[in-house]
Amino acid sequence: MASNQIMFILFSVMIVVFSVLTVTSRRILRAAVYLLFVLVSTSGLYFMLNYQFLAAVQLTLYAGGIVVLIIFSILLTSHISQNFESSGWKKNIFSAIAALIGALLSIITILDYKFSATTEVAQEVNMKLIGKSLLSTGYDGYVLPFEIISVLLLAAMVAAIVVAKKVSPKSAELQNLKQ
Amino acid sequence: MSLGTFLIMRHELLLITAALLVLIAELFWNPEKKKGISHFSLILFGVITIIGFLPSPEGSIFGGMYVSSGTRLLMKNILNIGTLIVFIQSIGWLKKEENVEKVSEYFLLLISTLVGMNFMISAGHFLIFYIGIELAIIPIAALAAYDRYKNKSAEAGIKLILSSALSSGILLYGISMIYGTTGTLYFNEVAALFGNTNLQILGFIFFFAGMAFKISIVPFHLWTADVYEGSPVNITSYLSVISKGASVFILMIILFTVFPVIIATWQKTIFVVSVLTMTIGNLFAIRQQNLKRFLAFSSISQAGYILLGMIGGNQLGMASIIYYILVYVFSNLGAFGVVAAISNAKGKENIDDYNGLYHTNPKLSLVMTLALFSLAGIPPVAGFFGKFFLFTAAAQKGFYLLVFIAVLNTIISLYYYLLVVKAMFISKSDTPIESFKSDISTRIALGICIAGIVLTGFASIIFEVIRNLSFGV
Amino acid sequence: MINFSYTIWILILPFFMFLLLGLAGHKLFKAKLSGLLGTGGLGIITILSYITAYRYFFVTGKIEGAFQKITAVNITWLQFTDKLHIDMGVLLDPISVMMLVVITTVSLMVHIYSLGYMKGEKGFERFFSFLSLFSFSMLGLVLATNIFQMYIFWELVGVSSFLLIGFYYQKPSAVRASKKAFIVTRFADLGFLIGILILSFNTKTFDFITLTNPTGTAILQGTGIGFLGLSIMTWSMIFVFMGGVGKSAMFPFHIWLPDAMEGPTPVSALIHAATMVVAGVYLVARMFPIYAISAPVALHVVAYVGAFSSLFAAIIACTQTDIKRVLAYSTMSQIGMMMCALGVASYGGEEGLGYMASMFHLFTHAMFKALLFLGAGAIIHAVHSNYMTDMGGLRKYLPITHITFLIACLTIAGIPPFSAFFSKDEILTAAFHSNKILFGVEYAVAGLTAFYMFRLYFNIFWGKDTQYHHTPHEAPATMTIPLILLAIASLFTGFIPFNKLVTSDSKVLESGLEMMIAIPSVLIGLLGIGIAYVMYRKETSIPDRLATTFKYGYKWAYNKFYIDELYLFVTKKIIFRYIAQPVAWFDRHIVDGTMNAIATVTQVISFRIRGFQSGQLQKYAFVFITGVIMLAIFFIYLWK
Amino acid sequence: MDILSLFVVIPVLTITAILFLKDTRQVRLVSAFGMGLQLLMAALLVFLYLTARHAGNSDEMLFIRDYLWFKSLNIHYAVGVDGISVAMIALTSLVVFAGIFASWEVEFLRKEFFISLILLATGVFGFFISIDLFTMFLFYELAVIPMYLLIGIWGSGPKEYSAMKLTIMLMGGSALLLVGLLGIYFNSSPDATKLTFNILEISKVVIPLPAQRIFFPLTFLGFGVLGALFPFHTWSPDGHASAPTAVSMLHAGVLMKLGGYGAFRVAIFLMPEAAHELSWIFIILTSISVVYGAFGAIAQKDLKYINAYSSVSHCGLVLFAVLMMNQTAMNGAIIQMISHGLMTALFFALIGMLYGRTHTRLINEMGGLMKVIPFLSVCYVIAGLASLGLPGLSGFVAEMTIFVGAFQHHELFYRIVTIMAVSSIVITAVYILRVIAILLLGPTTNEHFEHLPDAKWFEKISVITLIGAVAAIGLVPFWLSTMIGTSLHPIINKILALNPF
Amino acid sequence: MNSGIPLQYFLILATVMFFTGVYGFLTRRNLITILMSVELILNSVNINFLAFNRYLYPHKLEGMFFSVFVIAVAASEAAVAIAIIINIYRRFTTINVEDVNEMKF
Repeated sequence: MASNQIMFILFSVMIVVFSVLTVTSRRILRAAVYLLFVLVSTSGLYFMLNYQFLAAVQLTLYAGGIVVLIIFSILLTSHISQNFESSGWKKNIFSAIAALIGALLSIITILDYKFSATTEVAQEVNMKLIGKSLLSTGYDGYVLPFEIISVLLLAAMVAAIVVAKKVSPKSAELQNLKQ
Repeated sequence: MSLGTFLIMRHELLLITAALLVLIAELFWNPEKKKGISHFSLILFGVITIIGFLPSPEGSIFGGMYVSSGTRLLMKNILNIGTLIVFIQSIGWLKKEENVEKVSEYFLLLISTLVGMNFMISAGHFLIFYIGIELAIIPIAALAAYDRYKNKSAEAGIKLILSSALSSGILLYGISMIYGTTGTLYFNEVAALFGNTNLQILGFIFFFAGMAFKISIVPFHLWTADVYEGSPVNITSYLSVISKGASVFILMIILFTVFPVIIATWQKTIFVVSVLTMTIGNLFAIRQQNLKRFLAFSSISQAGYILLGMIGGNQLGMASIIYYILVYVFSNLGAFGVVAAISNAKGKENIDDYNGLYHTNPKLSLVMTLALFSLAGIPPVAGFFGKFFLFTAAAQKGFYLLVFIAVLNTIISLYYYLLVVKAMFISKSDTPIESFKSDISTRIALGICIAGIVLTGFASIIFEVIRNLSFGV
Repeated sequence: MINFSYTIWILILPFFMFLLLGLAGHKLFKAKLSGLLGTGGLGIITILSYITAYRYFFVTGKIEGAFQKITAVNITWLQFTDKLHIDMGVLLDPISVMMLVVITTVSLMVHIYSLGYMKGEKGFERFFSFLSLFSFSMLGLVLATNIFQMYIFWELVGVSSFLLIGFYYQKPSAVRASKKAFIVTRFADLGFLIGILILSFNTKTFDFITLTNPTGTAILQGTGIGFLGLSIMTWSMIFVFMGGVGKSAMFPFHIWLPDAMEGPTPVSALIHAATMVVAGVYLVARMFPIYAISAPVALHVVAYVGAFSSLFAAIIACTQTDIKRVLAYSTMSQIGMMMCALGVASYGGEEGLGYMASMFHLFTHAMFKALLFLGAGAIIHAVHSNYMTDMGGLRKYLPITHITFLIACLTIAGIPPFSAFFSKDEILTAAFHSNKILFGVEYAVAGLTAFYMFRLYFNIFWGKDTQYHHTPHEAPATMTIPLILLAIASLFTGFIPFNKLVTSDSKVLESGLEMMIAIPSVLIGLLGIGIAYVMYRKETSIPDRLATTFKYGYKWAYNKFYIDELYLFVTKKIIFRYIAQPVAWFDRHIVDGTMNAIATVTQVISFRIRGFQSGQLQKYAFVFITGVIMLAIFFIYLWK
Repeated sequence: MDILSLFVVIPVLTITAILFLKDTRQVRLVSAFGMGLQLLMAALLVFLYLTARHAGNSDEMLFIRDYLWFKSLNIHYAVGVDGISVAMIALTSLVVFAGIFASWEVEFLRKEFFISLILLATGVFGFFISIDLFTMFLFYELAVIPMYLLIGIWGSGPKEYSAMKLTIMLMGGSALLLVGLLGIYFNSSPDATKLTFNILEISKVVIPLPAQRIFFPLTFLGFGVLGALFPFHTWSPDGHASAPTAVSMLHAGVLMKLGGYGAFRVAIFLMPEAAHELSWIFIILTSISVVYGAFGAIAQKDLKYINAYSSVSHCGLVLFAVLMMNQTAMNGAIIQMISHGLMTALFFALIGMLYGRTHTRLINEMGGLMKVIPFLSVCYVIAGLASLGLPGLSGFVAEMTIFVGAFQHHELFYRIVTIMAVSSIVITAVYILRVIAILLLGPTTNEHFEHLPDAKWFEKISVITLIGAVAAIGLVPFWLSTMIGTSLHPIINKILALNPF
Repeated sequence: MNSGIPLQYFLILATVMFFTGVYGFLTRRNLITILMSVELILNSVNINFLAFNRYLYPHKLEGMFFSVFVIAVAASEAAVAIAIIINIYRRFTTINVEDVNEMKF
């Protein structure tokens, strides 16, 4: 068994196990940590696939950014050791059935399909190419989405502020009046 | 790439500029001046709307990622008009004390969603499309939760953002299948390489479900009612008209240009979901008391009718959809405008509260009636023409059964629209909504809506223009 | 050739009178003036009719030994197809001209009589306007050039009869009677209409001249095609006859006639004795060539219905105490005889005797029956009661009425030389030569007639001496003059040579008195009178004893053989309760219920599925996911 | 501006004028003026039409005006009339005119009432002048909707329920209709190059039979619902019973005629083959309507219900006759539409006036009104007599034409069914006389009724207009019959060309 | 370099992860864990994109870039979602999804 196969098995087992744990763990903070493991393992896969840049992005943005955000919010909204009662078994079973059927359906359909690789030469993925592509305006250039995403980020920022901004005393007064 | 080519992106650029100007104004204006920020935004947007109608070059830039054509410009203009009306309607609401300190955010976020929609419509690549669609929905989730002191508003926000995240996931999964089987994400290339294999259909259906969510097509519609009810009225009207309209446009474009190969599949799909959508939407609408919720279900069933224009994949279908959306913009905004006016003035949103409204506020009642008749497709208002063309488009391809079901559904819908009319005109009330004078902006907005409702139908030129810009599979 | 186009005024004038008096009568004129106007108008018409009759019969009508059918006026009124169109016109032939005379004469008498009889009644001008309407309709009926015109006026006659019966519209019994008359005859008219439809479908024409041309093609249409064993033509003629049965109050549609006596007495005299009720006879006579040539079976039906009705009515008449009802049954009986006479006749020559007899009897009957009714009116006017039990010994108080009434009774009893002797004799002769059973029936009827008429006569004018609250007094001149005139007519009309004027083929029919028939008929008449004399000349107990002896028979006859009850049962119970109400119920609950159920089901479904909209984000998502998966499975693996 | 469009423009102008009136009293004057003008226009139209025909103009339609509206779908605003439409227009203007006067005393929201009423009339006029299926459909729906408000606001009894039911059921009909119309449209050109909604043009092509088999029933049923075809008639009793006087008049008098007219002009005319093939089904339904409606009327207690069922019966006769598909029967159908329109309007007007006085519509609670209010009572009797087909009034002409025509059908089945239908005349007599007897005749039962006032001047105008028309048709049917008859030729020829009987 | 690991393995892995995320979305009661499930879903999609890109179409970088943007979008989505969740917590004093159902039917 080649080393990459072993790595793949390792990563995939980690991903699957921790994914399942993420969605089943009763302790929310643990779930967040499991998620972190999943994301890290995924970035491992990316390394395997030779997408170092993306793996880095994954680690910093996802693992470093989002998970931290999540953990902060958990801390804001829950007690650390708080246990959540598990959901009703009905819900679990039906959801599991739905997810299983969906997964089976997808897998069967995927396996059914004959993938055919292109014959064109693979491109070496290096930072230069990525940078060029990101700033290119032509075919296969990604400057436009890059720009749009900036708008999105701005908007998201403003949005988050609008929602989460502390209620001003005046508004709070109004709120009291309403309730 | 010359600077001139940016003119092709005129709509988006103008909007981004506007958004930034609003931001700058918010940051640098003094508090006194800030009171004028809503008027400033309004004027800004009005100018943009007008500029939007100026002739514009067409073509595709960024290597085909961004496509501009007459049809797409038209769609953007329609969205602009709708947004303008929403803006005008919201002026009065924004003056309320609890909203004063976040006026500019309101405009900024709405404009940025509009940017997202415009990119979405002009997308020639799934990436642009995806980012556009996210940009179009994420800020709205925040706006849905705009009323920070209201539970319902927060609930609407969370329901919207989580549902939309799930649907994005599904959508992405579909796109990944499409990518995997064709090796490209450019629309025109996908169209050429797409086939009729199981995996591709799977990908298509996942993609379709994601889009169906945005248009609130059954069974992906369940978020709609709650979000519509919980959001501030103006956001609801924006969601129900502009968001939905934009999603319809892009779904139609994608179906027509990217997936013509599997037309048989999506026709069947649309057949099934449109029957479901119309019927379920109507069945739920019958029982609603809250007008926003009521209009939510009504708009679900409207989405079902709209699908009739898509199913044929014909030029007439596209024309009728664009036309219908235009009509729908006026009609639904008219209805929401009245709801907003009354909700903001008296805080009443239930149908029962409208009992005897005609006797105290005849003008509002008339606007509401016309708008509802237009939604129901009653002549001589524009909705009649819109529906007629939709049905014609479906019938052209032989979907008579579907047309029949749709028309039967319009009867159910007529029933509940008439319930509102009944409340306003016929029912008696001991405590009717007192007579009040709505502010000037509301009146202007409603005036525009009424003019649109009445004129869009009779002025055949509008339909002809749209028709000439439309295309089929 | 004399131009007869002026005859159109015979129709226009009464119609104009009707409009004038009906629309503006109560405003423009005083009551009396309205009466005079109506009467005057009718007087003019009468004169016109007489002139016409004279000119037709004695100046110009006869060509080559036969009276021609002359279409004096004919205007297309409504075009259905090229061949089928309703015309409005005037057709002159022996029977129509004869009817013209009958109607105008009797009508004029009634008009004059009514001036006195109806004096001071509320709605005096209304009465005269209705009378004008009736005259118009009746004249139009007899002058009709085509069967559809006849049908139109047939209906109009019906409605004027309805209006006149219900003249006292505040009297519930009158309202009931008018309603009954209208509906019963309407039902019969349905048959008439169906008959017309079938007839016109086969012959493609409505025109009488074309239809009844014995050598034409129309008359032979549909004789072969069978339906339930009878030819189509027979069916159509039976249906047409049904109309006649209704209008002429033959069994089983006779029930309206006695009730119709609720109307003012002059109306009874005019409509329900002399003119309208003989329309059925006239109808059969009008269509006679078809009956005789193409549909003999239908003619048999006519004969038997007529004979049965005459006997049936005569028996009932013997038991009634309301004098107008007695007269009504008498009318029915006499008309039955006419029908029977028509039924035993055939087309042309000697065999056509029955036709002539029937027309003859129609003519004489009109005179004496009008006389009887008007006389009865005078009596009722005097004693304010319809019941012979309230009367008696009136000969002292009402001398003129008494004499004229006696003349009428003698006439109807068939005593020579009164007119009915001749006509009835012809009928019996015709029956005798054709069918012995029918003869026997008619013979018995003749006897019964004499009996019940004199029962009536004796009960009124002789019998017990009743004490009256107000001393009865003779009617005014406006009422007695018509009586006298009609009495004279009854006396002498028998001598009109009908066999030369009105025959089945319009040619002269040689016939004379057959003593073999005449003598027995007079004898049985005298017998009837004799029995009546014994029983009713003085107040005796014989009638009561007879009534108790034949208890059941009497009771049945007194109750008109319960035909009314049968009708009531059919209409109230079956039609109203078992058809109309169930239909209404069905409509409300089943048909409408279905519509409502659709709405309710929609509502219920709407309520039931509300659980989907649970407010639970995760349930929404579940539906979402399930939806995607289902769609995918469905469109990939099931319905690709 | 062509003369036909004026029939739409005048009501619209009237509505506009009413909108700007301050004084609600003037509203009815303006309405009366507008609709009086409309009546004059109708008279003028009849005159012009007859003149043109007399001058030898033998076009299928006269006064055609055609404006392209939606170019891409080839939708036109196209108007034109033949004798049939002219007759229907005349009928409508009469009934509307009478309706305005019958509602003279509406107090509540008077302005809105007259606006809705005239709007309704606009739809009807538009429908009759249209020769383009699209505009026809547009006007059709336009006519239906004001009914909801009219019944809902100014009605009586369970008005909300009735109004909703009526609207929903009629819109249900129009749903069927819409599908039918689209089907016709997409089959209106053999090679699908020049699709059209124009009736005249469509009539020149033969729609493929398989398509006809689908779309004929849809179209016919669609119109049939409005024509109160069994079993889709149940909106009619409730709707009529709850509607205010003028609305009942207009609705029964005119709006229901849209059904018959449409069934004839669209369903039969454009798809004669399928009509011929499938007519037996609808013949059965319509003859059920005829007899069943009449029986239904017998058992009713409410005057309006009686009249509503009677309308079911009479309108059933219209559709029945149309389906017989021969000249005479169709002629009869049109005359019946007009006749029924007039007399039922008369009935409803009178019922409204009686109700306004006695405050009840239950016949059991009334009695002996003839003595108290002779004018109205006599008019009621006349209406009744017209309804039961008395010669000299319009009903007779219509029914006889239908019966004679229907009986000319060459198949025995149709003739037998005709006889069934004929039998309705007796049932009609039964319920009409029953009402007259109970309501008007006999002694006055209720002492409150002793001092009821007789008709006021505006009521008289309303009633006399209608009676005059009923009598005019009844007395001189010839011109009407001929006017319709000549207009039927193209239709009959088309049928005959395909199914030589 | 990935010899011995068929593309299908990656795809199956992604699918399993995807539906695990879906399962989590359907069952977790805490709004934040639901958000975490969403992240799982998005992550699985990224695996798909990259695997496809690497195995089948390595001459372009579309899949990879798509993933980059998905991550960015996911981040902003998460930001807004968390903001709203916090707001929910303020309003409802809970972030249990089953309690957030004031509006229904």
